[in-house]
Amino acid sequence: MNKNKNKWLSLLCDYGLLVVLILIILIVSLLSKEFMTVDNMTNILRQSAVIGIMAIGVTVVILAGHIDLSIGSTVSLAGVIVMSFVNNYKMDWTGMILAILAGGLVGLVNGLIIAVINGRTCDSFIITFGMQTAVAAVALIYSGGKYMSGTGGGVHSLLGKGYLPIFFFLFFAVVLFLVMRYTPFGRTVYFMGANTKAAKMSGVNIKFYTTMLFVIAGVMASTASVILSSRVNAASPTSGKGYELDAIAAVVVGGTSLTGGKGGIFKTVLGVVIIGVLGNALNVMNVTTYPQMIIRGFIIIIAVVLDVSGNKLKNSGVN
Amino acid sequence: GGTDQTNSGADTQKTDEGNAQAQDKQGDTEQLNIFFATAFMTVPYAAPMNTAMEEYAKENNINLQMVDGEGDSQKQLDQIKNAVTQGVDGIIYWPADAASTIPVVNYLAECGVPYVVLNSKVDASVQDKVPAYVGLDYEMAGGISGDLALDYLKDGGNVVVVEGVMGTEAQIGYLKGFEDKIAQNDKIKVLAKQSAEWDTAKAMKIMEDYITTFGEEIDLVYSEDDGMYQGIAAALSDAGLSDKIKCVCNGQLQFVLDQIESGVLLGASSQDPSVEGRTGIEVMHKVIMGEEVPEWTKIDCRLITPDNVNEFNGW
Amino acid sequence: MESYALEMIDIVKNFPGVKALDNVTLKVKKGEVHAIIGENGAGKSTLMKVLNGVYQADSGSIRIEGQEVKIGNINTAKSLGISFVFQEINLVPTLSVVENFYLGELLKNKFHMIDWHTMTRNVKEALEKINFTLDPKRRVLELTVAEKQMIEIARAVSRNAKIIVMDEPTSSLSENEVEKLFAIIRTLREQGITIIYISHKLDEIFEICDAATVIRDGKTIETRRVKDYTEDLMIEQMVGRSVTMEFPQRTSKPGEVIFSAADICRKNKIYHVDLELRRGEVLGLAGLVGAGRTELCETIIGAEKMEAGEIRIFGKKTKISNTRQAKHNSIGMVTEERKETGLALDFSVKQNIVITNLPKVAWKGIWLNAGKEDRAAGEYIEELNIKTPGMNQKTMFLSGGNQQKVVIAKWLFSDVDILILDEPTRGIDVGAKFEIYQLINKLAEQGKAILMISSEMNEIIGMSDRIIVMHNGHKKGELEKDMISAENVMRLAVDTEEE
Amino acid sequence: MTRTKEIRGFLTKNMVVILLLLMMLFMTVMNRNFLTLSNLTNIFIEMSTYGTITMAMTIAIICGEFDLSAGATYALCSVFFLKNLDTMGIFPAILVTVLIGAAVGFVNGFLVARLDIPAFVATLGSMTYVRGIALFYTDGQPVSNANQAIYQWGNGSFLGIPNLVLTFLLFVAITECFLRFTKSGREIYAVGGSRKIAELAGINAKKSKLLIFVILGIAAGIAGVMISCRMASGSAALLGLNTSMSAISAVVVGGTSLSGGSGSAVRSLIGLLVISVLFNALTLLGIGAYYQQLIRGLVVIIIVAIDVYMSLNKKD
Ligand SMILES: Nc1ncnc2c1ncn2[C@@H]1O[C@H](COP(=O)(O)OP(=O)(O)OP(=O)(O)O)[C@@H](O)[C@H]1O
Ligand SMILES: Nc1ncnc2c1ncn2[C@@H]1O[C@H](COP(=O)(O)OP(=O)(O)OP(=O)(O)O)[C@@H](O)[C@H]1O
Ligand SMILES: [Mg+2]
Ligand SMILES: [Mg+2]
Repeated sequence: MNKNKNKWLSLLCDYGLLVVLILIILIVSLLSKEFMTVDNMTNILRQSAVIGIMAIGVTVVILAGHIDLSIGSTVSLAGVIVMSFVNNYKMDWTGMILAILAGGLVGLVNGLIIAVINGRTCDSFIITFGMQTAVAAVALIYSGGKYMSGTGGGVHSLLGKGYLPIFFFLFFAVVLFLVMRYTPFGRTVYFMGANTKAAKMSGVNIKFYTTMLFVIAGVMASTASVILSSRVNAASPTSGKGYELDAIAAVVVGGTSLTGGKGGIFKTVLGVVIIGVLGNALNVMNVTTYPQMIIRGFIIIIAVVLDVSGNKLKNSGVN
Repeated sequence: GGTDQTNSGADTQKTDEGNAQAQDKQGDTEQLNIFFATAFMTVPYAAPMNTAMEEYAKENNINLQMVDGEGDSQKQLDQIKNAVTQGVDGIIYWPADAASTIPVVNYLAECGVPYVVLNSKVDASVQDKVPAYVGLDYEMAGGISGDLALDYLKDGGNVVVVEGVMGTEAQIGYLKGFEDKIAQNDKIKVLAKQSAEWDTAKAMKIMEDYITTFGEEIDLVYSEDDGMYQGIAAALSDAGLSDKIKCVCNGQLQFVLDQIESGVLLGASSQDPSVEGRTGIEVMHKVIMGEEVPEWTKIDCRLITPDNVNEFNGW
Repeated sequence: MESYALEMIDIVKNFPGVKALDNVTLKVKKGEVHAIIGENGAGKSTLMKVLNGVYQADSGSIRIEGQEVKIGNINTAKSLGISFVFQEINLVPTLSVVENFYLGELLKNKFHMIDWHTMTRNVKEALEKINFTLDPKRRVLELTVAEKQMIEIARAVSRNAKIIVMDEPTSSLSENEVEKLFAIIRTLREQGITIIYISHKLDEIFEICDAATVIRDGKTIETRRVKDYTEDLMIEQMVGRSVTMEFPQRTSKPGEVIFSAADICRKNKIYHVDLELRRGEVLGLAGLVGAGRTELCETIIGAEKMEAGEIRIFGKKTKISNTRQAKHNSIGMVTEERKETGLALDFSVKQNIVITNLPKVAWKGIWLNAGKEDRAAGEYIEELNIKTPGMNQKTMFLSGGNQQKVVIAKWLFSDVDILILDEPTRGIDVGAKFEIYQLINKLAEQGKAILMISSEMNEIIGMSDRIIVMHNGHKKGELEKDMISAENVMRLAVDTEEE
Repeated sequence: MTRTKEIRGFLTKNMVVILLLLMMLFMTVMNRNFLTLSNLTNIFIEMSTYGTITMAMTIAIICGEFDLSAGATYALCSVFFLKNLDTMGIFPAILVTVLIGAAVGFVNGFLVARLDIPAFVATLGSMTYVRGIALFYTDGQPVSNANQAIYQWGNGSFLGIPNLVLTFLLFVAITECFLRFTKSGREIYAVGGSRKIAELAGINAKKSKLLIFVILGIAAGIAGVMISCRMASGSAALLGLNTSMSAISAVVVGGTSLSGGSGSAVRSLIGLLVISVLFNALTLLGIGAYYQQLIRGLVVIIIVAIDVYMSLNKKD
C-alpha cells in the first residue's frame, strides 16, 4: 500500500508537468474554440521550434552544471552570416554551414576558456555573459549593423516552411534525448553535473567534456538561428537578443535543475511546449502584452516551486 | 509652426551650396567636431542613418563622433556632458524617450553648445527651448497608412494592429494617426492590438496567433514598422493568406518596396533613415554656421504605391 | 546513585526506509571520557546529531544533569553547554581562523560592532593553550586538514562547555597531534568536563576512555568500563560475531615491475620521487599527514600538473596529462574523500559503479545496455558485500563504509591493473575494514599492483610488502619486507634533517 | 625566491587596482580631457545609481546569490515614485517607493530562502513580472514629473560634490561597515562560504538569504528615487535593462567570486571604477559603438579568466 503510494508520488513528481500541460490545454480549449485545432497546435510547435532547439542545446550545458548566456548573441551572429550569404551571393549552403560553424566556434571559445581556467560552474555564468556582449558586437560589426531581408527562393528559405521547423525541433530533441540517456557520453555529462570532482577523479577528461558541451549549445543555437532567419525571411544583428533567457526559462520550467545532474531533454521539450502553449493561449484569448509578461513571470516561478517541492517530497519518500 | 520645411532624399543636392559656404567660413584647417548621441546605436534603423551622417561628415570635413546611449536616458545625459567637457562644436541628440529629455535639454540650453534634436521629440515642457528638431511627423505617417486602409476598406472590415515598443514617440504617433483616419468609417473595426516591440520574429508569432484567433475575419493588418511587416508577411504567406489578408505599414525597407512592387503589400508611408541622418547633420551644420533653420525640419513622408515605388531607395 | 552528565533514553530516529536509531540509550557520567563505538552506519553520528538538534528524535528523552531538556536546534545545544567536533570538518573555508572560531557567536563591542581585536587575542590564547601555533588571521582554505581539525578541537575546548562531543577527531591527525589531543582531553577530564569520544581506532579508546558504549544497528548493546573490555569483546559486540585476525594473510608473491615513476616533481609540493610497483604487491606509502602522499598520487594520475619526471607502464614510457589517460593506461585511484571526490551522491549505487567503464556495459561501446549495467552492478554489490536496499538506492543514503566499497567497486569495474588506494579505511568500522583488507589481498593475488596510502601504522605495516616513507614532499626511504617495523617507519616519517 | 613570490601574490591580489591605475595613467597621457574635475565627476555621477544597486549586489554575491530582477525593480520604483510624488508628498513617496522595492526583494528572498528556488530562476521570473507590472502601471508610457524640489536635489551638489555621488558614497560606506562590523554582515559571509557549516554553527542562513534580497530591493528602490530626481522622468520600458548584469559584472570584475564567501564593498567600488573609466576612455578615444561593445565583452572575459585562473591555481 505504502509502496504503491510512493510509486504514484514519484510518478507524479516526474510527470507532474505533463499533467499541468494537459490541464492548461483543457482549460484554454474550454475558453477559446480556436485554440484546440490541429492548425493551432502545429502553429504552437512551429513557434516554439527556435527557442526549443536552443533550449535543448543549453540543457546539455546545464545538466553538467554550467550555464551559457551567449546563445542569444550566437543566434544574432549566425543569422546575419547566413542571410548575408543567401542575399549577396545566393550561396545558401555555404551560408548555412558557415553560420552553424560560427555557433560551434563561439561554443568552442566559451568551452576552451572555461576549461583552461578550470572554471567552476559559477564562472561560466560571467564568462559566457562576457561572450554574449562580445559576440553581439561581432554580429554588429559583421553586418555593419544593418537589417537583412531575404530575397527568398533558395534552399535556406525552405527550412522554416511548413512542418520543417517542427521536424527539426523534434529531430534534435530525439537525437539529444537518446544521446543523453543511452550513451556513455550522456551518462558522463550527468555524472559531471552531479559531482565534477568525482568525475575528474574517475578518469573523465573534464576539459574535453566542458568544451564539447559548449560546442553543442553553440551549434544548436546557430542551427536555431538558421531556422529562425528562414522563417521570418530576415535577420538583424540584434535578432537573438534576450533569447538565451527564454531558452533557459524553458529548461527550468521543464524541471532541469540549474545545479546540474538532474533533468533531461524530454523535460526541456515539455517546458518549451508549456511556455509555447501559454504564450499562444494568452494571445488567442487576446490578453495584452503587459499582463502577459506578468503571467509569464509567475509561471516560471510557480513551475519551479512545484518542481522543487515535488523533488523534496520524492527524496524524502524514496526508499 | 509655419516655418516647416520638407526635405527628401531626391533633393539633397540643393544644400551643397550651403556646404561650400560653410567650408569657406571655417577654412581648410579647422575641423568641426560634431557629436551624435544616439538612443540606440545597435538597432538596424540606426545603421543607414549613421552611414549617411558619416558620408556627409566626410564630404564636409567634419569630425563626427557617435556614441551609443543603449536606450538609457541617464547614460545619454552623461555622454552629452562628457562631450561638452571635451569641447565639441555641436551635438545631435536622438532621445531614448520623450519624458527623459528634460534634464538633457536643460543642460544643453545652459551650456550654450549648439544642438539639434533628431528622430524623437522632447518632452512638451521643454519643447520651446529646442532650437531645431529634425524628424518625421509620425502622426502624419500613420495617417498616410490610415488613408490607404480607409481606401481599401471602403465597405468596412476588420483590422488587426501590430505595434512597436509601447510608449515610444513613433508607436504613439503611428497609432494615433492611423486610428484617427479609420475612425472616419465606422464600419471598420479594430479586432486586436499587440506589441511586437519592433521585432520581426515576435511580429510573426503575433500574426500567427491572430490568424488562429480570427482567421479570415481579418481584412487588413496594420504594421507600425517595416521590420515587423517582414514577420507578418512570412506568417501570412505560410498560412497561404497573402491574397486574402492585406497589409499596410510604415517604412521603406527594401523588402517593403519589393512587396509593394509585386502587389503583395498595399502600400506604405515612406521613412528613409539615410535621409533622416543626412538631414540631421546638415541642419546641425547650418546651426553651427549660424544659419537660420526651421524649428521643425520634417523628413519627407509620402505614400509609396506600386506606381511610385521606383522613386524610393530601400534600406 | 551516581550523577549523570547526560542521559539519552530510548531514542528512536527513523529516516525513510532506515531505522537509524532504535531505542538507543546512552548514559554518560560526569567528568568521564565516554567512548561510543560501533560499525559504520551503526548510528553514532545520528545519535550525536539528535543531541545537537540537527535531527529531532521521533521519540525518547534527553536529560542533562538530571534535567529533562528539549533540543530544537543547535543554539539550544550550545546554551546547554554542549559543544561539538564533528566528523566532517565544519569550518567556512573563505573565512579566517578567528571568524571560524566565533562562527555564529561573534563578539561585539559597546557600539554593537564586531570586536575583532578581542576575538583575535582570545583565539591566539586558545591556540596557545593547546600548544598549537598558527596565525589566527589566515584563511581556512589555506590550511591543511590536520590544522583544520586542530582548530575545531581548540574551538570546542575554548567554549567552556560542560560536555564536549568529538566525532572521530583523529581521523586526519598524525600521531604527534593525536598526542596533543590526548593531553588536552586529560586536562579537560581533570577539570571535570565530560567528553563523548567517537572513534573506530580501538587502541585510542583503550588509551584515553573511561567507559564505552557499543551501538550496533541503531541499538545499544552494552555500556562498560573500558578496563572491563578486551579488544576482542569490543569487536565482537560491534559486529555481532567474533573477528579474530586483524590482517589476513596473502599467499601471492610480487611479480614483475609493471609501473615505475622516476624523478617525479610537482611545483613546491613533490621533489624527485622515484617508485616502482610490481604485479601482485601492495606497496605502502607512509608518512605524517601533509607529507605529500596524496599530492604525489594525484600527480601520477594526471589530476595535477607534473613538472618533471618520467612514468613507465609495463616498461613503456607513458605521458599522463589527465585522469582519462591514466585510466586508459590502467591506473585508477580511490580518493581519500569519498563524498567529495569519489561519488556522485545523487547517483545510484549502480550508476556509480559502472561510471569508470561505461563502454563495457554498452552495446558496441556506444549504446548503454540496462541489462548489462544491472548484471555488472549486482556482481560487485555481491562480491564486495555492499549493504544497500538495492542497486538503485542513491549512494547518499549509504553509510560511510558502504560508500567506500562502492568507490572501490567502481575502480575494480574499470579493470585497471594499477590501483592507488588513498586511506582506503578512513572512518570505516573494523568489520568493514577487515573486508576491505581481504579485498586488497584478493586483488593482489589476481595480479593487480596496489599502492596504498595509509596513516594508520598498524594497517600499513600489516598490509604492505614494501613501504615508501615520505616527508614534506620528499621520499625519505624505502623499507623492504624484512625491514618493516613501526619504529623504522616512524623514524623516517618524522626525520627532519638534511633535504 | 620568497620575494618574487610575494610580488606575484601582491600583483594577483591587486590586479584590478593596478589595471585601473594603468588605465587612468594611459588616459591622462592620451587625452587632456580625461583628468579634469568635470570628467571625473561625470564618471561618478553616472555610476551613482547603478552603483548603489551594485553595493547591494555585492552583499548578495558574498552570500552566494545574485539578482537578475534588480533592474526591473529599479524601473518599477522609478515610475512609481514619479507618478505618486505629487499626491503623496516627497518623503512619503520615497518611503513607499523603497517599501515597494523591499516587497519585491522579500518575494525573491522568500522564494530563494524558504522554498529553495535557485536565485537565477526566482529572479528571472520576477524580472519578467516586475517589469510587466511597471509597464502595466504606466501603460508603457514614459513618466515625467516637473517637481522642482527633487530635480534640484538630483542635479545639485553639496560642497562641490553632487548630491547623488554623496548618496552613493554614503551607501558604499554603509555597505562596507555593514559587511565588516555587524553580525548580520559577517553571517552573510559565513552563509556564502558554506551554508551547511554556517547553519551547524547556529546561524540562520534563511534569514541571511531573505535579508540580502530585501537589501537588494531597498537599494533598487533608492536608486529608482535617485534616478527619478536626476532625470525628472522614468520609463518602465527602458530603465534598468542592463542594470542587473552590469552590477554583477562590476562586482565580479572587482575580484569577488560568484561562488560566495568573500568580497567587499570597496572591491566592488574598484570594479565599478574600472568599468566606468573604461567606458569613458573608449568614448574619449573615439572608439565606435560596436567596437566598444566588443572590448567591453572581452575585458570582462579577460579579467574574470585571469582572476579565476590565479585564485584556483595559486596553491603553489
Ligand atoms: N539524512 C539521512 N537520511 C537517510 N538515512 C540516513 C541519514 N543520515 C544517516 N542515515 C542512515 O542512518 C544510519 C546511521 O548513520 P550514521 O551516520 O549515524 O552512522 P555512524 O555510526 O556515524 O557511521 P560512521 O562510522 O560511518 O560515521 C546509516 O544507515 C545511514 O545511512
Ligand atoms: N610542511 C607543510 N606545511 C604546511 N602545509 C603542508 C606541508 N606539507 C604539505 N602541506 C600541505 O598539506 C596538504 C596535504 O598534503 P597531502 O594531501 O599530499 O598529504 P598526505 O600525505 O596525503 O596526507 P593525508 O593524510 O592528509 O592524505 C597539501 O595541501 C600540502 O600542500
Ligand atoms: Mg559517523
Ligand atoms: Mg592524503
